[in-house]
Amino acid sequence: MPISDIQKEIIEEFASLGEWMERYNYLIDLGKNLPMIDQAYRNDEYLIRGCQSRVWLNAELRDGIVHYTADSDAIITKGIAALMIRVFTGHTPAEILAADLSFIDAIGLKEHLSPTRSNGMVSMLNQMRYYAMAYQAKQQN
Amino acid sequence: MPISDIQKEIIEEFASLGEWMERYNYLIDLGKNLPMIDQAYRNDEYLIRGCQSRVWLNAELRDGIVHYTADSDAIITKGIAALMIRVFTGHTPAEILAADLSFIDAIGLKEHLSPTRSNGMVSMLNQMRYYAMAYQAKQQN
Amino acid sequence: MSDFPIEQIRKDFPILDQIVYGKPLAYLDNGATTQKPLRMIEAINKIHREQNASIHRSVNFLSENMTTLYEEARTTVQKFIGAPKSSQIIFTSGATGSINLVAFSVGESMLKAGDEIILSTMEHHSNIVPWQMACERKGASLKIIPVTDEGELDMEAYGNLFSDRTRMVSVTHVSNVLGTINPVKEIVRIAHSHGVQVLLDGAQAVQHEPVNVVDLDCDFYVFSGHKIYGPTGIGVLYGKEELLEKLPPYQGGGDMIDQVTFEKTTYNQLPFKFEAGTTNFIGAIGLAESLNYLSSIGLDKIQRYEQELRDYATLKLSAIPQLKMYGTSADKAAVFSFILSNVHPYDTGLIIDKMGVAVRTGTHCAMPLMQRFGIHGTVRASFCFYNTTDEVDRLCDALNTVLDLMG
Amino acid sequence: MSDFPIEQIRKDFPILDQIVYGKPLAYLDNGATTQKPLRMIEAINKIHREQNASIHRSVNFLSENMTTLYEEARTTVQKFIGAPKSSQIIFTSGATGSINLVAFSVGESMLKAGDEIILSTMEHHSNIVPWQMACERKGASLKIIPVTDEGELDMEAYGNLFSDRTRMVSVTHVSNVLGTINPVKEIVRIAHSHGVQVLLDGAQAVQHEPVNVVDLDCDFYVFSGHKIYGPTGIGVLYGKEELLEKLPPYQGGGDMIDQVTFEKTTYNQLPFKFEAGTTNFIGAIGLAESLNYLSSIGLDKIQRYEQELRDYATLKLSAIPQLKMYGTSADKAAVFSFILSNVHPYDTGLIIDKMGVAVRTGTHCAMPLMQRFGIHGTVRASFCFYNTTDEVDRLCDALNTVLDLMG
Ligand SMILES: Cc1ncc(COP(=O)(O)O)c(C=O)c1O
Ligand SMILES: Cc1ncc(COP(=O)(O)O)c(C=O)c1O
Repeated sequence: MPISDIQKEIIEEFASLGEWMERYNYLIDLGKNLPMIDQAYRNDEYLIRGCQSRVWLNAELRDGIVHYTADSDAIITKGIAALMIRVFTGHTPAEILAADLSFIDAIGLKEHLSPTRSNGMVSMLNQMRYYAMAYQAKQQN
Repeated sequence: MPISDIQKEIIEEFASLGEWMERYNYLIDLGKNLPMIDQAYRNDEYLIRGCQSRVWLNAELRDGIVHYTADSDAIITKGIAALMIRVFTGHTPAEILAADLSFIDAIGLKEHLSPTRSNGMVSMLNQMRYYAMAYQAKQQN
Repeated sequence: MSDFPIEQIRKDFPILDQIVYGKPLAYLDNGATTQKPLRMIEAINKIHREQNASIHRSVNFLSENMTTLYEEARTTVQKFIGAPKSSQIIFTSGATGSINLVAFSVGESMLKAGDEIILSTMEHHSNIVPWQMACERKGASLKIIPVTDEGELDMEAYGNLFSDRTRMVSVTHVSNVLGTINPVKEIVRIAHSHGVQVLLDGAQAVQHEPVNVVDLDCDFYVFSGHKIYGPTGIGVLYGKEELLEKLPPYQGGGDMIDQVTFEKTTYNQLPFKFEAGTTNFIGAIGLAESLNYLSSIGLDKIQRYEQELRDYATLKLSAIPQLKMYGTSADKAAVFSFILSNVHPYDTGLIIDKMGVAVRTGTHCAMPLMQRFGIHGTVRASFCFYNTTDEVDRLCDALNTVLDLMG
Repeated sequence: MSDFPIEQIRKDFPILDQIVYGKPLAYLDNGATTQKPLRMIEAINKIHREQNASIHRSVNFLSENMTTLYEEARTTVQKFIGAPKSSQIIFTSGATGSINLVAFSVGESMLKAGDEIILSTMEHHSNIVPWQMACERKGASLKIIPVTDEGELDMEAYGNLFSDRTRMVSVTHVSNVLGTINPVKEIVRIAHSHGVQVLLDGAQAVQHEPVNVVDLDCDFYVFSGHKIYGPTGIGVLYGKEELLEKLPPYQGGGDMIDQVTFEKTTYNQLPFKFEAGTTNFIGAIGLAESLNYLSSIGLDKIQRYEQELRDYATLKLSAIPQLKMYGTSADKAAVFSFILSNVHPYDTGLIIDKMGVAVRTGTHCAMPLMQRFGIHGTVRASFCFYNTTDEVDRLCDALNTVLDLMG
C-alpha cells in the first residue's frame, strides 16, 4: 500500500476515536503490540537522545525495501513509533524521503512532533529519514 | 554662625529665587565666584571620581577648625561645591559630622545629591565628612 | 486549613484563572518557574509605558528616576535576604549566571592544580557544570557529598571530604528534585571550621521560607527572579563584602569599569564591578515588586501554608500504593518526585496534562541524582502558596486515571 | 519631510506622550536605550497574565506553547538579520553578554601567548574589556585601529595591523559616540584575506539599517534587545555555524548539556550549548515582537527617515557657531556628539534636561576615544525614527539657552 494510503487508513482509524483518552488508549495499545526490537539493538548505539523518553531505532534494507524496528521506555512514545513504522516500513528509501506526513497533524499528534518538544520524537523521525538517505546513497553506488 | 543657621540663610536665599533657571543662574554665579583651589591640589590625588564632572577637594585643619577648598570643571557642580563649603568651612570636625543637611532638600538640589547620581557630588559630600573624621581622630590622639 | 487568604492570593495571579483542555489549570510546576503577581506585571507595564530610560549614565529626568528605582530594587533584595549592605547585592541574569560568576572568579583567583571543590549528589546542573569547567581549566577536582536513601545529605561523609586542598563548598539550600531542605547552617559551620567558603544555591529556597544570609553565615547566596514570582532574565548574587572585593570581575563592559585605556583598565566599586553592560534593570525592578508582594503577605505565613499543603499532599500521595516517592526527608519543601510503578514518567506527564494538571517530568537537570537512585527520571509536582488542597486532590485523581489507563 | 507616518508611529510608543518639568519630552537618548512599542509591551503583558511557563523541559500545555513562542522568536531574529539557520541565533543577556561569550570562548580555544586581537579606538568598553581580560589570561595583546579627525577608521592603518599572530578582529558597526557607520564589509574582506575572523558589534547599527549577516560575511554579529525597542536583559549572538560548533561553551548549567556525570559532561547541540540555565525567554519573545514591529514599518523606510532627520539636525546644529561636533563622517547615523565652547557637557545636559530635552553626557563608555580627541566627555543627542524635526529645533533652542545662561 502506498504511504499516502496508509496515512489515510490511520486518519480514518483515529477519526472513529473520541477525545484524548481514547486516542492515548489506542496509542498505548499500539505501543504494547509493537514487536520487541532485537535486544542487540537496545543499546546506546541505537539510542536516540531526547530529554524525556528513550527511543531505540534500527532500520534494515532488504530487497530495496526499508524495515524499521523501534522501542521506547515510554509507552505513548512507543505507540507513536509504531505508527511511524507502520507508515514507513515496506517502502523504498525514495518513497520514504518523498513522503509528506500530513497524518501527524490530522490525528492530533502534532504537538508530539513539534521541533521544540524535547521528547526525542522529532529526532526519531529525522533518524528514520537519515536511514533512508543512507540506504538510498548505498543503492546508487 | 552655626551650621544650621547658615543652612537657614541659604534656604531663604533660594526661596526668593524663581524656577530652575534662576536657581541654576545663582549656582553658576556661586561657581564662578568660588575662590580658585590652590593649583597644588588640582591633581589626581585630590580628584573625586565621578562619571560626569571632575571635582577636586582639599581640607585643612587650622586652630581646630576645618577649611575646605574645591574646584570642578563643571560650573553647576562647582556652584554646589561652593554651597557645601559655605556650610561646612569654619566649623569643628564634630560640628561637621553632627550636621544634618536638610537644606539640600529644601532648595531642590536633592536630585544632585542622590546616591545614584554618578556626578561625584555624593562622593564629594562623603569626602568632606571623611576629612572631618580624620581631623577629629587626629584631635583625639 | 489555616486562615491563609488563598482566595485573594489566587486573584493576584491572573494566569491561574485559566482553562486548559477544558479543565481548570492546576499549575504544579513551580519548581521550574513561578507565576507572576499583578503587582509585578503592572510595575513592568508602567515602566514600559511611562518610565523607561537608561540607568546610571544619563543626566535626564527619566534616567534619574529609573536609576533610583533600580537602586531601590537592590535595597529591597538586600532587606529581603538580610544582607548587611546593598552593595553586596549583584544583579545577574539568573541563578545560573550567579554561579558561573562565582565559579569563574573563584577559579581564576583561588584554584590551583590539585585543589578540590565540594558539591553534592543532589545539585542542579547549574551548580555542577560551572565548577567542572573551572576545575578543568585549573586542574582541580570535585568531591561529592553522597545522598541517603531518604534523599538527605550524608553529613558524616561531608565532614570527611575536607582536605587541605578544599577551596570551596557549593551546595543547594533546597533540592529541586527531592524537596529536601538541607542543614545549610551546619554545612556552613563545618566548612568554616576548615577555613573553606560556602556558596548556597537558593534557587528553590528563597521563595519558600524566610532566608537571612547573615544568620546562615554563608559566603555567597544565589537565586533566580523567575522562580520567586519575578521576571525572567534576572537573578541575584549575594556575597560577603571582603570576598566580593577580592574576587576579580567576571564579564567586562560598560558600567563595571572605573578607567579604560588600551594599556590598563581599572574596575568600579561594588556592586558595579560585577554588573557589566546594561543590566536587566527593568527585570530587577520587577523582581523587587514581587519581593515586596511576598513581604506584604509574609514569608513565615507562606512557609506555614506550604507546609500544610505539603503534609496534605504527602498523605494523599502515599495513599496511592503504586507510587514510589523519591525524597522522604522529614524536613522538605512541597516538592514531590515520584514514579508510578511500570509507568514511564513521561507517559504520566502527558496524560495528566490532558486533565489540566501541569507538572514536569524527566531528570530535572539533576542527572547525577538520577544515577544515584538508578532511575531515568521522575514526575515532579512542585507546589507553592497559590496552590490548594483541591489541586492536590486533582493531581491524585489524575494519577489514578493514569493507572487505570495503563493497567 | 517624506511621507513617513510619524504621527502614527509616535502613538505606538506610549512613553513619548509625556510632560517633564512642564515641557513635552524630547527623548534624544536613543543611543543609551530605546523606548518600547505597544505591540511589545502588550506581548509581555499577555505572557505574564496568560502564558508564562518554563520552556523546553516540561510536558504541560503552557510549557509547550511557551517553547513554541520562544523558538519562533529565534526564527524571527534569524530572518531579521538574514542568518542561514535559526540554530545560529543565541540568546544572551545583551550585547555585552554576547561579546563576553565570544571573547571567553575564543580566548580559551584559540588564544596563545603572543597572539593579537585587533580592535579600534572607537570601541565601546563592552568591546574592549572582555578582550583585554582574555588577552591578560592568555598573554595576548591588543592592536588598535586609529581614528581620523573626522571620526572614521583609518583603513590603511587597519590593513597594516595584521601579522601572523592576529587571531581576531572585533569592531563596531556604528560608533555609539561619533555615529560613524564603518565600512564593515570591507573590514571583513580584509580580515578574511588574512584568514582572520571578525566580530561586528551591531549594538548601534541593527536598529537603524537593514543588516544581513550573510552579505556582510562577518563571523559573529551581536546586538542588544533594549537598544532595538525590545526588553532589557536580552541580547543576540549570531555566529557562523562551523565556528559556533567548534567554540567551547561559555557558561555551564541547565539546558546547555547533553549528559552530566561528575566525571564528564557532554554538551547539547546548537544553539542550546551556549544558552545555560533558564534563558530570558519572555525577553526573547518581547524582542521578536519589537523586530516584527520594525519589519512591519520597514527598516529601509526607517533608515531613510532617520537620514533625513540626520541631515536636518546636521544643518541646524552647525548653525550654532560655539558648537564643536565630534564625528563628521559623511556616512553616519543620526548621532551627534558635541561640546559647547567653554561649557562643560554636564552643565549643558543638566540645563537642557530642565527644558524637557533628554540627552546623555559623559564619556559614553568610550574613554579611549575621548583620549583620542583630548576631551573628557561630550553631550550626545541620538535620534531614531520616532523623533521629529521639531525635536531637533527644541534641542537647538535649548542649546542656545545654555549659551545665554553661561555667557
Ligand atoms: C557600540 C556599543 N556596543 C556595545 C554596547 C553594550 O550594550 P549593552 O550595554 O546593552 O550590553 C553599547 C551600548 O551602549 C554600544 O553602544
Ligand atoms: C536548585 C537549582 N539551582 C539552580 C537552578 C538554575 O536556575 P536558572 O535556570 O533560573 O538559572 C535551578 C533551576 O532549575 C534550581 O532548581
